[in-house]
Amino acid sequence: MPVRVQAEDFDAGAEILALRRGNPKIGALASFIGLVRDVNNGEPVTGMTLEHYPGMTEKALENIVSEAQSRWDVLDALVIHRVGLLLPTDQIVLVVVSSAHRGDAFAACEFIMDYLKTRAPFWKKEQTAQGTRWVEARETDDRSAERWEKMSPASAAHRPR
Amino acid sequence: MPVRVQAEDFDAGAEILALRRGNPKIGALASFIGLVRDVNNGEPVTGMTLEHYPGMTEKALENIVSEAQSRWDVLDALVIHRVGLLLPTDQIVLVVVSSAHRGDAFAACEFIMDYLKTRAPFWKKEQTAQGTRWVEARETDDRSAERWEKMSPASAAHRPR
Amino acid sequence: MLKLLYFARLRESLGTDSEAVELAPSVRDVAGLMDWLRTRGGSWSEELAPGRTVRVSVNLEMAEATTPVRDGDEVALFPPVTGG
Amino acid sequence: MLKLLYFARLRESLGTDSEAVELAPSVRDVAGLMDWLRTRGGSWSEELAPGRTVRVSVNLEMAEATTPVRDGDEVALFPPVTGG
Repeated sequence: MPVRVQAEDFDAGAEILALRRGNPKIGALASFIGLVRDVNNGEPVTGMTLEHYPGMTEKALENIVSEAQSRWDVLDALVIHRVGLLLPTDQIVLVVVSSAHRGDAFAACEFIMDYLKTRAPFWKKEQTAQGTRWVEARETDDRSAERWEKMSPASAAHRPR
Repeated sequence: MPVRVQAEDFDAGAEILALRRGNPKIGALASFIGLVRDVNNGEPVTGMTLEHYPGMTEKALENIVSEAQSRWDVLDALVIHRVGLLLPTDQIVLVVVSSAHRGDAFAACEFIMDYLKTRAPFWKKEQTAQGTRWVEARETDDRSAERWEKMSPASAAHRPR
Repeated sequence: MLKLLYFARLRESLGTDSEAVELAPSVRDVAGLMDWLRTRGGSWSEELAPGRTVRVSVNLEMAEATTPVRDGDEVALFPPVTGG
Repeated sequence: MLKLLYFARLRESLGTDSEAVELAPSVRDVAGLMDWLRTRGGSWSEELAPGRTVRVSVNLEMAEATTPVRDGDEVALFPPVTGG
């Protein structure tokens, strides 16, 4: 399965290596790591707890990866998302996409992140000096996801190969 | 220096880790690896030799990274490009960009690759069953680079944060 | 019986993460279920007030107001997602 | 003296990777240098023919036909780049 939800940290380098190793069809590998920052909306953050919906979260992520594979020439893809307590500089999410060409790899990787942000059931609760607070969904994330809906198949295909 | 041209292979995982380690301002890290495929334009490729222009190549890469840093909120960036003889599945190039937000990281990483493809003095000579041949520049690479020129500062800024 | 799940802010303010409920005959879709849950009053009518943004899934798929709800379904209520 | 460098296909077809040349007084810019090199004939006039795509750099910066060329400059001729 190209999707994992776990409390444990991950080794991004090892995952990237495992995805690309021995496949001479891969010309491009795009990856993304999301990390816990020590500030959000101008306020210091000391940590966060990530909650998810076991069963639905994995299914949603698999659907997002399938959608990416139907839109671009993707050879392989991987999503790892952590849950539980995370501290600043901790890794939250890893997305890796391999393809023959860089345009497909970049587009599919960014698409997966944008859709994950708006469609995969995860919720962040931040710890600040004032206590804990649930993070509000961002309108900019909705706009990022909508970019891909407005994109016609023709313009989606007009990416570098 | 955020730019290296070398014959030796690189450890992408270690480079990513070194770039992000201990910086709690980083919320997003986008990276790209270019790899040697065993086929190009439908013909089997057994290997390739990469030539560069020592001095100018490093300068061109530094200019491209600076240009990316002036366009987007980039915290740190790294480019490693190999030269010499490379075989299928070998790594050619690594680009890593860290930022507070994913839109900046993705855009800067893809921009660096697109500009590198059209502006950094590297030349590939492929080995096939028919002998060796210099790889022709691709028109699609020019179009990919031109995307960023047509992009107004306003639309460049209208990326997810 | 219907399995109801609550996540994140809703789980905390409603004070429960799950319950099994006998479906009232009037409840045929997500909108009907929300109306019915609001009749509980208190934090139920507050959190599920029409102005509040609450997402609903039925059997692990995102649902809309008109999505049918049937006996045996698993329905979850939660705020907009904030992962990644 | 002008330092001339050749890369990739040009290096191979011209049979040299570098040379030092005394600048003819007529050569003031990249276009003039190309004209002058073409007068060598043979593969020079072939590879540097106006229809061929040759890129030129002057002192490590990409140059155009009108870029000035002066004594002491390092000028490189090469095909469009194909790295990455």
